[in-house]
Amino acid sequence: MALALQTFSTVGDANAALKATGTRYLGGGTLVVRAANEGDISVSGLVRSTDPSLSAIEIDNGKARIGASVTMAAIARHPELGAIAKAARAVGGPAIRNMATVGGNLFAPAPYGDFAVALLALGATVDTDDGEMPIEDFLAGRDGSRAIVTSVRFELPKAENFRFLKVSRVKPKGVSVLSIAAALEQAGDSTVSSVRIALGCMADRPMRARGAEKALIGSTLNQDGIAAALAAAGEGTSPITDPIASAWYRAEVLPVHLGRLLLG
Amino acid sequence: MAKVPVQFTLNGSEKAEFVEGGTTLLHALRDKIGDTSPKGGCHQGTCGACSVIIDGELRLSCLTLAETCGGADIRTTSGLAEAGVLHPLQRAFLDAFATQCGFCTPGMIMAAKVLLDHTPNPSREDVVEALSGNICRCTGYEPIIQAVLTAARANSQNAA
Amino acid sequence: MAIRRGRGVAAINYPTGMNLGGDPTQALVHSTPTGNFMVTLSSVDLGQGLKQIMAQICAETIGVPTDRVTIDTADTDTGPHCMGTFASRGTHRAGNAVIQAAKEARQVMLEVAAEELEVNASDLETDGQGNILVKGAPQKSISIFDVALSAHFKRGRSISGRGMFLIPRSYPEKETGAMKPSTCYAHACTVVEVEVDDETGEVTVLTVKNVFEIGRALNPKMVEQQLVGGSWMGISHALYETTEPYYPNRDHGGTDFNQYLMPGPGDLAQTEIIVLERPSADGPYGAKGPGEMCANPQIPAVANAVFDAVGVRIDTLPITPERILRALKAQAAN
Amino acid sequence: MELRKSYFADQRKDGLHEIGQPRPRLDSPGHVTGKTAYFADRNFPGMLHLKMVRSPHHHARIRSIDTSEAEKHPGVVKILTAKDVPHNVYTILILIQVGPEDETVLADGKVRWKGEAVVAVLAETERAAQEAAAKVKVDYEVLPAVFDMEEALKPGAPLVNEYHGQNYYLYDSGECRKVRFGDVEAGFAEADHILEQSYQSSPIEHAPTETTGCVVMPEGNDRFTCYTNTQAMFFTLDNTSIILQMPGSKLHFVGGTVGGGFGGKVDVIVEPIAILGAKLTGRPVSFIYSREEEMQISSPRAAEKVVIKDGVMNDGRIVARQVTGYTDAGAYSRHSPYGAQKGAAHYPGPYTIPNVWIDTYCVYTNRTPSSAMRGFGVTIGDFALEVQMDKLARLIGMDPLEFRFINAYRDGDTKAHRQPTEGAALIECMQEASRAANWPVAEKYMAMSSYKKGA
Repeated sequence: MALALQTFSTVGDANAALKATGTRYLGGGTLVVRAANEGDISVSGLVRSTDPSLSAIEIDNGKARIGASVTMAAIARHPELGAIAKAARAVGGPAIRNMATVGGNLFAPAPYGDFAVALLALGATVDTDDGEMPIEDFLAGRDGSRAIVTSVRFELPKAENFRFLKVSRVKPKGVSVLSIAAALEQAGDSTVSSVRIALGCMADRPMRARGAEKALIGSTLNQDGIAAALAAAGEGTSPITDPIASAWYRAEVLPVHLGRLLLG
Repeated sequence: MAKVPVQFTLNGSEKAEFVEGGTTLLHALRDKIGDTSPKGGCHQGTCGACSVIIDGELRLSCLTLAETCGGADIRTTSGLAEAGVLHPLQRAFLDAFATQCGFCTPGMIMAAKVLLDHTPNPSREDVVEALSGNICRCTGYEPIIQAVLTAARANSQNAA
Repeated sequence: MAIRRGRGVAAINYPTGMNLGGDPTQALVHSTPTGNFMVTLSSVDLGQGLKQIMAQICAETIGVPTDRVTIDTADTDTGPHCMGTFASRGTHRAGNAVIQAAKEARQVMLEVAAEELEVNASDLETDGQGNILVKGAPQKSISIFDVALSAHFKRGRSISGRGMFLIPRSYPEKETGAMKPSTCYAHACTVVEVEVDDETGEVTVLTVKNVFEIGRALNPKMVEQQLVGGSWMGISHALYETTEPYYPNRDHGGTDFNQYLMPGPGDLAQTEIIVLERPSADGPYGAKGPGEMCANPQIPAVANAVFDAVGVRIDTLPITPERILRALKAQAAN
Repeated sequence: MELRKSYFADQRKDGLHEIGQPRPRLDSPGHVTGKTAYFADRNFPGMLHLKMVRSPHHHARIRSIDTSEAEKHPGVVKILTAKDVPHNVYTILILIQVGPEDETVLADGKVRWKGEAVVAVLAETERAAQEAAAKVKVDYEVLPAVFDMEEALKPGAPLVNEYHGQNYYLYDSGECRKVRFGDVEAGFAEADHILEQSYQSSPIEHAPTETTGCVVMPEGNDRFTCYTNTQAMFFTLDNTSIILQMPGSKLHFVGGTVGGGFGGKVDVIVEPIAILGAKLTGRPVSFIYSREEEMQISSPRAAEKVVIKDGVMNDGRIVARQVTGYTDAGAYSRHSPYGAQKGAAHYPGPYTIPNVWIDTYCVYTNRTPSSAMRGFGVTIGDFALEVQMDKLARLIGMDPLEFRFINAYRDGDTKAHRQPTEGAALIECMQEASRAANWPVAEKYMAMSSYKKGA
């Protein structure tokens, strides 16, 4: 049977159609059309929505709301999203960035999903047609999720408070050995007052480095100050093994790269 | 099987076709319309050989469903030369010996075209970034990078 | 953290043509009524430019500009046998067949010209521009255009030729291995400079200086294409490529260009190519096959440079950051 | 690129009209305008798409194959199994008398590697072929598999390929191709140092941007035109003729414009089954590898293991070299026996060594059959040899480049396979590299020449 695409003007209607078995949501196509091309016959129908709110970027009073259909390229070039542009530019090559969406990135399995790593460090809220939830909860339950993601919301960090690093073998466009995002604030005495660190490829989906976060609070960003955080970076991780790198390698170099990100 | 109508502009001329649901733009262009300049190198979005320009943006036709392109302005490498006169990029690829097997070439040229449309005087870094989604197995990339830089210089001299 | 620098060298040779010979290629050449030349083959152009090179070889041999030659290849209904494009054999084997065919056609062409000019064919030469001249008396000449017209419409001659090239097959002696694997060898020496990050095992190739001896650069720009691309592939082979990253374990084989690693346009080393020409005795205009060997010397040169940089030997390909890091940790533990 | 014309100027004829000229490529205008026609750019009305049902196991007996559900699937036109292939067991090099025939076009009773072709489905669309392929039921009894060459060569290892009867290719010289030159043991006995080292590679992929494939059109007169990206037209035609038991006169192959090969398109894999499909359906057939198939199903460069034992003198002369090479052919021969033979001819590298002992083995394991790739039989050997050269130089405290000059072959030197060296140029390459890389060597090395000694 041919792959049928249904287009709806509202998210609600699209969500209703998505309940049918074998139906998947079509965002940028980088995951689902690829799967169909590769012979994944479990997908028999595609649903999409042209609701304009899905493609909107709204910045208001330091808070950002990014529609789920917004592409990585749109984020990378948005004048008020400069702080997180690096994370958007880390996804794919130019053509992929013109297609890949924020919503899709939330579902991308490791080693993909670098932008979702950034969103996790930003403590984003994920809006779906069924309601809102913290990104951590969303990521944990994403495999069973049937509700269309409509947007993500987060407080815009100051550029100097948001750090992002993607390590890849191939430059400038390669998939992740690992990625690290850190949202970090320092007190007047330069000690770390708040921090969220998210890791890509350290599990099958983005995860927080809570051990490292805890160790950083109150410390100074120098070699000695971050030592405890680097030692704790691997806590709770179970890195993936894939053609890019083994779990062993990812675990070994995580503290190295985290250290460079924190000191850089 | 139910067919879906699609209508768009390809290199300036109107096209209307009926395609099966789920047909990719790559398939529609090559097998329905007969523009075989976009190549199917992977159908995974990982090689860039199928790159086309849709409404001014570089896109992968293998991951784009034809039925989502209604009303779009689509450009491919086969439409780049005007009245038999090669586009400066095409000329630069020839002069730089930047093609070997030629299979990646149309996609490379599309990627480079979008770059020069937005960034007429690109740095080497810009060119590297612009070509980064396109795989070439023959050339080692350097001649292609040089061709794009040369085309950019030729363009800016013409504009001056 | 330390970025450590090292350099390594490797020198190699490589046989031209199918090992042990026995690999035929044939060619047919004929002229059209107006003195254009058609080369008929069944050889395959993989992108290396076989068609262009055969056109240049035919043009040189006949004595016309290359744009007067058309290559009709790889249709088994019309093209005579070619064993195939592999083993650095295309230029060498097909080129020799084209030369032989073109020489035969040229002889007919000169005979017709001789009749028109009322001289001996052996007194004629071509100027490479499409004219046939009397040696020592260049004012006495005829264009190949007119010669072809005469051959077709007046003299009833076919300006055509058959070419075949076959190196007799060698059979290795069972106990000693005495054999003749090839008739000519290309050579190379490569020096590579790298930087190795001793905390991550990541390697950056800074410079690659390649010297290749390839017999004869029939078209220098096309030789350069192949050598530059080959040098890139050698670096790729050294540091990136594998379909079985955990060999001999079969798991985690890459299935796309994201997982199958090759250097991207942002990973390019500064690459220098120097070509020497020692014409081979049996190559077409002295050519050897450069297509394969140009991707070989970079691999050991990189391995040697990595050792020079960080003092560990990686004897397993590819030389991944993981292998380097494991070796560095083992070195530190001892 | 720089041409250094000063070397060998006495042997080169310059002043030619077309040779040595950087003429523009006649095919490039087609490339840059997207007009160059590759095989897959031909699309025929009514064309069927062929998809392969492949083995999910590394080694298994096939108890049964049930295609009944798949045959009923909408859009399916024909399903092919081993019994449909006239001469199902073949080997490519049989054309040059290198047997035995050891590979099935479609698996018959057994699969020997994960990904092996079992059933071919021909349908109106790719999607219909994929859906039907999922409905083919194959009942497998999984057998023990062997992936490691050394394990495969041990007694009692699972037998990979019954057509060979043992897990290595049997040459006329026995279990390996041999080269014996001088007295290697005597050489080791006289050496100041002995160094034995082992080198290993894993398989790599040609990764051309255009995947392997063909499009077949029945001409309506019992002839079939096959548009293909094979690297060898008649090799493919003649093997197809054998496999399909069809006179070669019925086959017409058109190709010659290929989107990259690198050795990956010299196997005869897609054409015979596609032509069979066209013959049995009377319809055009397209069989094009997906990228995933190109990466994991098409033949890679073989993994190799190379063990080198050298005897070297303190003055830099290598006096004995023993090389044992193992080529991992995977489950079937394809071109691997030739590759291992080519390795035997290549060792001990471009060096003149008085005592040489070479053994090269072609070993079968339960992995994707390997085959030719750019540098076939030599690339991994060169890696091993040249790393070994570096180690030897450092062992005796000599500059690695100077060490190579001492041992470099020159015109007239007898190689291990007993041919005299002709046309050597290694020394000149190293001299130029010394200059280009600012890696100085002693003046006596810069004064050396490859020309026949005394001439």
